[in-house]
Amino acid sequence: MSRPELAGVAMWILGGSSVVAAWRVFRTDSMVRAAYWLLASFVAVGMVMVLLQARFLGLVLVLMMAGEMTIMAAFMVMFMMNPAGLNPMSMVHQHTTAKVAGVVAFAGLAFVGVAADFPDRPVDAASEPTAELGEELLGDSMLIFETAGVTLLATMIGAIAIAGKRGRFGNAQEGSAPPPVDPDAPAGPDARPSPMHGGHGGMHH
Amino acid sequence: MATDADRDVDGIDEDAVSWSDPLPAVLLVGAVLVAGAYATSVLDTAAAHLVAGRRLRLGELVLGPWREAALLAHMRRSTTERPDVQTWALAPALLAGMAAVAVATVPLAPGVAVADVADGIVLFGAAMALVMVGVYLHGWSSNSVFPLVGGYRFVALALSYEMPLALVLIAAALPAESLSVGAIVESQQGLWNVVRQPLGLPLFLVAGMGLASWGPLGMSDGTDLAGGTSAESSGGARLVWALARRFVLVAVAVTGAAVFLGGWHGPVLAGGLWMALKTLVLLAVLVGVGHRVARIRLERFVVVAWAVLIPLALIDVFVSGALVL
Amino acid sequence: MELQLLLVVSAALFGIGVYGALSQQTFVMIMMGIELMLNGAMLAAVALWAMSGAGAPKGQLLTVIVMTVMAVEAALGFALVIGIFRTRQADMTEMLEQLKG
Amino acid sequence: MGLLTSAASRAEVPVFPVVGAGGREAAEALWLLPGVRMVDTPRAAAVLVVIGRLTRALLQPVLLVHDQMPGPRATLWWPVDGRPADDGTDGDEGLLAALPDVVTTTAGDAAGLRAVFADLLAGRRPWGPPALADIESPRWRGVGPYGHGGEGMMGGVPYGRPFAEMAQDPDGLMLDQLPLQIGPLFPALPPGLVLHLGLQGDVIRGVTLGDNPYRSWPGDPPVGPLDSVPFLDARTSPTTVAALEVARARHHLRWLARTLRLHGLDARGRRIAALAGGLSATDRPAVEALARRLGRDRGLAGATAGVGVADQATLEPLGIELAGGPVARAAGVAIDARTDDPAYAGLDFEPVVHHGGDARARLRQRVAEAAQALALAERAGDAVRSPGPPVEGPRGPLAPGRTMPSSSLIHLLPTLLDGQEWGDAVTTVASLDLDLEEAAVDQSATAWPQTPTGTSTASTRTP
Repeated sequence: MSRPELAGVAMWILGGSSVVAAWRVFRTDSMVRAAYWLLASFVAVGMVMVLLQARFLGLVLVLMMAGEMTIMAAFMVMFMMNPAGLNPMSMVHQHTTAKVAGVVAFAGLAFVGVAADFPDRPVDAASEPTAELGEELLGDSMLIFETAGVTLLATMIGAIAIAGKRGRFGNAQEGSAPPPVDPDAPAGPDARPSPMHGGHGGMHH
Repeated sequence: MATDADRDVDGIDEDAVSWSDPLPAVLLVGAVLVAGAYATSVLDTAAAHLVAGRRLRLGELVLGPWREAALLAHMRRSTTERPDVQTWALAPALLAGMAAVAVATVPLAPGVAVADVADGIVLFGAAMALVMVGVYLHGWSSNSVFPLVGGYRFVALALSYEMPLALVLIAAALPAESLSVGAIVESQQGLWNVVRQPLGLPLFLVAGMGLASWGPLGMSDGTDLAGGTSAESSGGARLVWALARRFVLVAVAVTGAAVFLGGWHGPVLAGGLWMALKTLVLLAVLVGVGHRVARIRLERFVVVAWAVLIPLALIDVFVSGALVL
Repeated sequence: MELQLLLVVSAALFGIGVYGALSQQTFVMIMMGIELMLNGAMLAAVALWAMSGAGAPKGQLLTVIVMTVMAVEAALGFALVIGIFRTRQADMTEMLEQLKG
Repeated sequence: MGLLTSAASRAEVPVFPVVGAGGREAAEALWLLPGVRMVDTPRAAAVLVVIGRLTRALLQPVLLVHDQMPGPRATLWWPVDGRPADDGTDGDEGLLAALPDVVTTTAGDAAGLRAVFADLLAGRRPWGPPALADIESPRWRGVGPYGHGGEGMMGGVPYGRPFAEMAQDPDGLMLDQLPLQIGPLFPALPPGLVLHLGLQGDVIRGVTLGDNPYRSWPGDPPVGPLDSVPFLDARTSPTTVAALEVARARHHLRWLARTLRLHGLDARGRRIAALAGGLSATDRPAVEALARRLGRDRGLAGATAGVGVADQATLEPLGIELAGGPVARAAGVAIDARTDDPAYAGLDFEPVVHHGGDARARLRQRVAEAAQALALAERAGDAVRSPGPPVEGPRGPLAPGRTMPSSSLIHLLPTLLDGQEWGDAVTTVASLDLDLEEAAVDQSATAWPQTPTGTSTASTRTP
């Protein structure tokens, strides 16, 4: 089998697995499995990108998502300590609406993808996409690159401010008198929902 | 940014990946990993006996690793209450596979690289990020407390050194004007990166030690956690996990030798021998540190990583960039 | 032909993402749905860049921007989950029926 | 015998030790045996070595450890002192009854251990089924509406794990914590220590002490020789000062060796354990050099500095400040029973004191005391100490009618461990140098404020 043919077959397989993995994300009762199915979907897409000559972007996607999904998995275990999983129950709402919306989105986009007549102008096999991307980022599109950088910096600062214990007005748990989840209960710092409030937790892990 | 001329100088292009006959490539990478893992075990035994002040017979030194492997292979595998069996088996495979990917991108001798891809350094970074996933899954999947805690500790540590790791590798790519490991080795003709960027190698080794969960950064499988992620592994599963962790250590040493110690450059000896020698030196350093330095506190390491290692890595990048200009 | 295949795959990823984001109750699961949508978008962008855009550098730039959006979404998402959890012990959308105060 | 088996039978024997009453000394010897490797988990062990005598409360944990070994597995019993097993503890008989193939050898017999291992691998020695086949872990299979052991929203034991409870974490979040019992045979804690705690990630919350297994039944006499024997004997009979001080230095060095192993420095620990084994007053220069080296060791300092701070304010409620001992002296309290001991009058004795009261201060305190003890031994010559005044033991003062040092130190744990990361907690416990057997000596029913009931199942099994 020649190299382009092999790449074509690999693309079929990877594309298919990315969709299967994506579907498994919402079909497992474990949060860790969900996170890593999502990672599998991203890795498959990243490898398709590598096959499509966008090597740098594909690899960076894998690198980034491996970190992010691990944080996600650790996050959910942090909120729910049981390593095995918890009592299963249906964790979906507006199921029909969601299904319909998903199918409509798929059908619409797939129709556009199949029906539209895109010009056949493949990327030049001899080109250096990584180098071109670098030239672009630090050349014509430097402003966009810088904007992205500043956005990320602002996000980091903002995220720490939101998540931190000390907000602008002091300790996040003092004085702000969060309204109770139960509307009938009195408001105030002492009226926080019971730790055993049934809602917390745990359906996924 | 490699120009066409640069790539010709490499003498290695991506078609070195043999699509029609992958067997030699697989054998080469496998041989490097197994030989490296064996060398690691021998060095480890030697260092342990040296530090403990005990006599050591040569036969024990040479055959010890094989005997231990045979014993583990002989022992039964046990299981836990409802483990995630597939994931438990997948984790060591993931580590070994990613170590193989990392070794494949490195030229082991002039013109001998399984896949010296153009973005080799980024590929190494991606592979090492998946190592983190592997260790976490190994801890999580046995459905037991101490392995899970071992997995957590590894993630907390890994998120702290992934950044300096990426930065020093970028700094090493600057003088080569290429992300390919082969080009980085070429760029060290005459002057190794360990001299040009003295901050690079130590930071790289710290991160590498963490990735293999070795020595002072042996958080995931520590004695204080009754073995951490491997606390519930026995028999063959234990052997495979121990091997996979050593493979990662070898991948780190091979990459470190290529990126910072000039790879196959060196007088008199053949390129492949130089590469082997430099890899062994790095393995010896990693193993030696493991027997001399106490396991670090998690909290302290995270502070040091963000307050010291990342700024140092940034300085490394800035200085290297300035030198290239 | 390959381009069409990839666009259908990316549409499927997007559709599953829409389904997940709308049907899930846990914040983190909703984030996963959103990430899947972005995943589909990214695949479509790269496929069009590689097969129809003749490898124009601006095409890759679009993907970089999508990745930035993903990073921002993840960071802010986690921060908001922690923030809400800190004050209300909630990690599901339906616990937040009264979003005021 | 195949090539694989033959190679395997020549490997270092992976051993999991269980320290019964009076077994501490022999456990140190096991660590130093050539061709033997102590492993961190029973899952990696082929031979279980039970050292000393078992109390009733230790029997079931030992059998659990036995069942956790994957096999082929063998169990060795090293009785200590040849004392009969019928003086109030019947754990030994229980062990022999539950595991009929237990091999009894003399403590420290490397050849016997290797022979059992070789026979085991060659198939000449059959290995038995689990000893606790009739005891099941929490029933969960098939229970509840989904057959996974849970019930309702937050009930049951899903997949065999107790439901996590919520509690405040150090960052002010309410997060789940997993209730756990650690011990009595957890290898990174002193033998016999049982802790009930909640685990939030790797952070420890809400620690209570479990029953002391060395005291398995109210009214049982304390069992086995304690590892502070020379000091206990000195309360009632004349001893040479030199012997006492060498014993002190040996005790501290052995503690140091174990602590280094916990910090991932097994080889350095072995070297110090070997030095401690043959210690005499002439080793003073070696110990002083060791103290200097450890003082300069940045890695060890980083691993212990600021961990488990027990300052004077923490110690005072327990009466430790007034009593002395290395833990108090590491917190800056210059009290030592030797100051008022006439036997030390001409020896120019000044108590060593460190400040801060953290694990690092305690480490330096003990190493400095070991060096000082050898210097005292050199100076004391043949001087004999006559009984009467309290003896300064390696953990604190010993006098008839006085609480044993470990008994009071152990009550520091709930305070010190709460909120600590797992590794720091292990460092803290190790730095206190607890001996549960010593604590069992004067443990009365009232001495243990928390007595959870769950741990005494082993006792109820005995006739």
